[in-house]
Amino acid sequence: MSFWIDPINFVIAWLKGLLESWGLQPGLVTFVMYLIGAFVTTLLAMLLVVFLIWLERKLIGRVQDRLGPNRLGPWGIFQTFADMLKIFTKEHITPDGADGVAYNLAPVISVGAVLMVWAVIPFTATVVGVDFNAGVLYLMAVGALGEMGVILAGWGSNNKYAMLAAFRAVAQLISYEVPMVLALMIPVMFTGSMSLQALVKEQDIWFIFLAPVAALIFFISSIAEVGRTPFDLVESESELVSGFNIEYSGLKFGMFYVADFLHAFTISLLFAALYLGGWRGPGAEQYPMLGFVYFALKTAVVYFIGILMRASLPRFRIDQMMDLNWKYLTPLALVLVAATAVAGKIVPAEMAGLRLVVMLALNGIIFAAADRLMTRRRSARRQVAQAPRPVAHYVQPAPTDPGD
Amino acid sequence: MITGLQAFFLVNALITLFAAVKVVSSRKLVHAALWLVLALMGVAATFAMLGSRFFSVIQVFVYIGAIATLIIVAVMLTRNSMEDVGPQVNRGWWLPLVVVVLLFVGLVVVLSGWGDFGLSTRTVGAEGENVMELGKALVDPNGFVLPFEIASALLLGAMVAAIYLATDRKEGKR
Amino acid sequence: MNMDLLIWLIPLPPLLAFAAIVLFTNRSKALSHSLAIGAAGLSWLASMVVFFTAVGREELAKHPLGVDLKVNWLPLGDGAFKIGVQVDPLSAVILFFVAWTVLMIFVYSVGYHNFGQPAGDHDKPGLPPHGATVKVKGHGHQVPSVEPMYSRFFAMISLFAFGMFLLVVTDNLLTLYMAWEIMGLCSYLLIGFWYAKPSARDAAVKAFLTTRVGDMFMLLGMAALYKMTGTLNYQEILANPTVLEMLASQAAPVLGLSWAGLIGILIFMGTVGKSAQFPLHVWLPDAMEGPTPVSAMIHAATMVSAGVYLSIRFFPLISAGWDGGGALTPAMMTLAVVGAVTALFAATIAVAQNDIKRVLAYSTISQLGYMIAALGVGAYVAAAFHLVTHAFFKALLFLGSGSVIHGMEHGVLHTHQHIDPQDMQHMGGLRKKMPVTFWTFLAGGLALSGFPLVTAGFWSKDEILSGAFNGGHVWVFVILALAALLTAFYTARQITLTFLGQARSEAAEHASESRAVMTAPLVVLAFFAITAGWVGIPKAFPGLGGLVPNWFEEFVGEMLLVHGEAAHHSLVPLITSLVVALGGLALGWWVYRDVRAGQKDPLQKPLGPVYTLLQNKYYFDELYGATVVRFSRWVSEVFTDRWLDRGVIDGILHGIAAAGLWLGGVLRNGFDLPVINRFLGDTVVAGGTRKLGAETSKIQTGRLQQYMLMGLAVVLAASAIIYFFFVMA
Amino acid sequence: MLDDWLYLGIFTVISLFLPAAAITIAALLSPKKPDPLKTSIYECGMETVGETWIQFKPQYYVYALVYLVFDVETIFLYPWAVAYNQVGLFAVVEALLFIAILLGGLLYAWRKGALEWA
Amino acid sequence: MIPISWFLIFSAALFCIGLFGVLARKNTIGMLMGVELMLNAVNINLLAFWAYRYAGQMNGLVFVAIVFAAAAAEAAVGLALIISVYRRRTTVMADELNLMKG
Repeated sequence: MSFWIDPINFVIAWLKGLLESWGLQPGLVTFVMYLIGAFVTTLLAMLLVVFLIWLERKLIGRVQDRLGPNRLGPWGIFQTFADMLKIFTKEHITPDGADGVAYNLAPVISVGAVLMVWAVIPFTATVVGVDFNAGVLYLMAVGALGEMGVILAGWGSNNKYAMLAAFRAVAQLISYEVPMVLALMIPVMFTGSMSLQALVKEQDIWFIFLAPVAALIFFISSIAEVGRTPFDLVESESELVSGFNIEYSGLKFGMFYVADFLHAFTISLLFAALYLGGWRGPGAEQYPMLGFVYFALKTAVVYFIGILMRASLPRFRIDQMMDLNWKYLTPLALVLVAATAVAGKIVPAEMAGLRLVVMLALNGIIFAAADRLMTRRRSARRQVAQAPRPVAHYVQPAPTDPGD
Repeated sequence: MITGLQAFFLVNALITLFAAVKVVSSRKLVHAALWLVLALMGVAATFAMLGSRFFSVIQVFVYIGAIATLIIVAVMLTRNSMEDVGPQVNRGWWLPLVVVVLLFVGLVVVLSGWGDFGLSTRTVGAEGENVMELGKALVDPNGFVLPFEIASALLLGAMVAAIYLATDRKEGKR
Repeated sequence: MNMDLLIWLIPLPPLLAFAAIVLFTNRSKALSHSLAIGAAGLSWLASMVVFFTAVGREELAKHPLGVDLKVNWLPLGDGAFKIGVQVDPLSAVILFFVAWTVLMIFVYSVGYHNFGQPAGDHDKPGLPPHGATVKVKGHGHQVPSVEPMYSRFFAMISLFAFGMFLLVVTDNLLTLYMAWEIMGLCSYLLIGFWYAKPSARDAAVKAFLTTRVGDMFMLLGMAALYKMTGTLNYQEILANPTVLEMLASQAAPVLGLSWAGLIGILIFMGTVGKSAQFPLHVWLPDAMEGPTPVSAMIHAATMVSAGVYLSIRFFPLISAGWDGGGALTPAMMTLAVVGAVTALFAATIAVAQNDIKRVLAYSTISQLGYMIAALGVGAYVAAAFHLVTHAFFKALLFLGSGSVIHGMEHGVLHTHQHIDPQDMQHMGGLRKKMPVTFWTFLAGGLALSGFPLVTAGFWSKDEILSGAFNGGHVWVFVILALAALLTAFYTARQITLTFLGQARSEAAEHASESRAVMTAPLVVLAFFAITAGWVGIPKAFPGLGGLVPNWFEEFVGEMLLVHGEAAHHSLVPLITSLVVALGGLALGWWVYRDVRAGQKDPLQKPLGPVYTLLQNKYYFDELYGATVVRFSRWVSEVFTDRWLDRGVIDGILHGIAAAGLWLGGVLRNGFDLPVINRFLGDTVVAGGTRKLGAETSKIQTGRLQQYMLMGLAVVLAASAIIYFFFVMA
Repeated sequence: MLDDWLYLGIFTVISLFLPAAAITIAALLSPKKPDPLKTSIYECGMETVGETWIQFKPQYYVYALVYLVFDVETIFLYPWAVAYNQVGLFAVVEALLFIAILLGGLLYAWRKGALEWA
Repeated sequence: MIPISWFLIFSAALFCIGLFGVLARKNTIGMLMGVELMLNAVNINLLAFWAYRYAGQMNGLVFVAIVFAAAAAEAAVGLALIISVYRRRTTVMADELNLMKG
């Protein structure tokens, strides 16, 4: 194995050989390797946030016709480090009557729940933390842990507004998990496995083409899961001071911040892996590192779209948000699963081209119908009662009389 | 000699049981709910040790994600009982305790009389359960299609009943 | 696709449509009828595929389609009762006309229920629409309004279609019975569709109960059949000479009949109810209370055909023991008598009716009697043939009459004249106003009266007549010929009164042609009313015979195990049918050629009391009212309620009560007060019990957990005991 | 099999450890000057009135409930989805029935007005 | 490897603790939590027997899935009942809900 073909595995193999040469037991070697792997992955993810914060500030600044951070280092790239230093040294204020364990555990769980997703993501054809055969459900389960973090934060702070906000946030999180689960079911159906690596490998045709509406649902609901614009009711920066994390300060608050950015990036990763073919691309099989690049590019595109949305869309009202979820996305996802299941059986997987066409058409039809229903429902609400119209069969349209 | 796995089992079991005890004895109901979450995590780990990845993950997803959340929400909704003054167990708590201990002893006695009690070889392989086979069995007309459909009917019934109960009748009419 | 599966799927779409309409699309009229028609269309398509496959098969009767795919239905002690489907020549031809007529009805209904019109001003669900006012340039116009329960109607006829298709394709009597009852239910619902009209309600109940009488007998027949043969599958009974012979040779304990005869007659009773044969015919004319042409059509062309279909299906059983030429079996005799009597009797009533639909209703009864009589004399193929042709032209006539009524209603709305739009007395001269309806109605009418050579009715009727004559059953032949004469007469009367001459009311002058969605089915059906006969021209027919192969006879005749002797074709029935058809038509036209408005029926004077008798349908309703209905009332009100319940049972109970009271008094004063209360009560027993109760009721704390605890403790103790004493031991 | 779990376990521990460590370090680094005003509950500058635990509306319960039902549905539908390529049309129809029944529940909640936020 | 007995005893202990919660806890929601613990113990048992003896068969897994569904339904309806009772009587304490007292 050459370094240039698959550097990550090369390093892994080298390390392994090194450890074994020290005379460690094979079990211990595995353990240490896992420890290193996990540590490196999580640390990289955490450090990535520093870059992401800078990137996002810069980009949003550009969108808003500002410069963004521009003082420290080239293009202000060290701004975040300065911020980090500041936040590291700020005082941790624990509010009166806070529930110590819950209060302190909440930020840890929030970050941990996002980091844990990284354990199952296939970065290249050969590098995947663990090719877990219930991977898709693992993602959802980890999401459930994130909810616990929010609840703990809200409850631990001993503040009624934090509590209220936490419950609003939890309502949002759990609501949007429903269409997400359903949207994820469609790739699983096509693949016949819940392992993320298998999902990526199955994507000879990207699932975004086979199931565009499912991809859209997944995208929308994952943005809602992150709680970014237009779903940032949890924070509502321009209206409220903050949400469930109002009583936090210093790095404990910083951790929620980190979790937010990391989560936003993680869902981009997931979207790229689940619907955009992950690391797949020309030559990615032979040169796994190339796959890493493809994956990073795809993720960047998705993340960029997320930032654009954040910069351009107004915020939903909470009832609109709930309506969107329960009265639009969830029924749509259910119907989509049903329709895709039937269509997939009628057009077998062997006829890939036909299947693609059929699926595209089906998605188009369903989306158009859903859109139409949605529009009609909305306009029906607004519609003023009209007088009954005459019937064409018996009544000729009256000729317009200019003298009238 | 205790292997690593066995040690992990013991630690996990102790944590789980401790959490369970806290669930039934915590003063604050919210604490009880949070301990319940921990106990459920322990059970999920136990599932994993038993070789069922699917149900291990599902345990976290459904029990912690949904049922625990539901319980916490319900606690919040009935909250005047939350600042729980006084004992949280009934006065005659020793009687259930005796019964329960008796039950436990009885169970252990009965179980230890079972021939396979010390069984330590598994039939499940390293790859864990086969979710695909489970899926096939669930929709196989000669398999479990009836439980499958009845489960959906059960969920529907639960949903309808719970919504009916939980929403205020005066406001709920439409 | 797999043909077996396809046959299974034929009845399914209407059922799904029914469910979908009832559950989901009830609000949307357009969606409801699209679903219903789409489903009927699918069934139609499948039926056509099956039909033409069946036509192309060799030896279809011996190896029907669809028999390979069966499912277990009822688990029995050993094995299971299997149900399945089969399409043999008979089912195939029935399927053909059912699919066509059902589709046509569905399409027609859209127009009939005024789809696309505004909702009525005062329309309520449960009443026919009364029309709506539309303003055009400030002037109010009355236009027909849409049926308020539009979707419901389509749901019901979809369910009905499901029943009919199921009945046709099934392979056993049990499923047939189920389909039969589904149709019974639908017919009840559809007759009583306008349930706010008392007459419709009564008619629905009447139809339901009357057919139930027949169904009861049929169920008995089924039970007997199952007991004797251990199966209800057609193939295993009707195509199995051993079974038939066994049934024919063993004597049943009733009236000296053989089992075959008894079961045949019992099952035939089902037909009598469903196909409205004498004496259970009374429900059918009243059934015209349903939404005019469509439900009438269901009750006249489709469902009643099911009754005849049953008899035709069971002809091998009914005729078991008959050698094809000699004396008729008792069951066949029953059929022949009932059929012939019904044919003549209903035809006479039809002559004196003025309601356009009632005429057709009685005509239907009469024609069904024809088929039954044909079966009775062994003219199996002729009966099936007439069933098919009749279905087409009677459907046509009913839809045509619906169209006429629709046109008249339009006139009534336009002129605000208060007349019955169904009464032929008020019509006349509609030929110009409603040309399509007229020409198609004419085609149907001529087919009904057996207009020679060109119409379908002629060929089938001629075959029945010749069957009766050549079989040597002259009395049947004479009665049927008379009925045919009357048929031609009242048909001519109807056409003349409705379409020819001058308009006899203002409304008739303003009648207008119906919409294309209504007339198009008429045209399609008219095509079949003319051409359906040409597939069954007898070989021996002078001149034409042999030009076209007698396909129908070859195809359906294959069904028979015992073939009748080759008919030596005689000219007598041919000439008779020519004479009666043409003569009746001419006579009818001549008598009614110029009836003026307000004039009485020209026949009223010469016939006198006979006419009144006919007009009142031989007072059958009154007769039943005075006997059967009154008897049942008496039984329930007087006998059961007053005598049995209140007299005997209450009397006994009251007696016991009084005796108990007396005994109680004696005991109380003599024993209880002194002995028990004084000595035991206050001291030992009651006091002790009270104390015990007070103690134990403490357990009853109302606390869930304590109950659970107690339950658990008991279970635990019991398990421990069981374990130690039984398992360990 | 256990290797997977080992990695996941290590990963979980580390991903919880890392933020915890960061917070601990920060806590050591940061100044500690508690002050009653600082540690009071934030309530837009007002004193906290009444208990912290305010009444919640049952809407939250309904959302959690519907979510629970759909969660449980995944237990049944995900194995079906995994087996989807291996089963016939009939199995798909069964699953459709399952979905339809659930959809019925959703529609009930909808009609009942339980999904309205207000 | 771990013998099956460990799992069985673990699950029996969990079951008994849950049962104690159901029997002794004053708060009805607390009782429900006890029920959840008991159901979890049941699931451990089911999976243990499945893993050690019947891994080839799907019965055990299907049973677990059904227990999940039943637990969900039980929690949903039970909590809704408690909420409904709370609205009427403003209490969720089992010992105060004694309308059925004899």
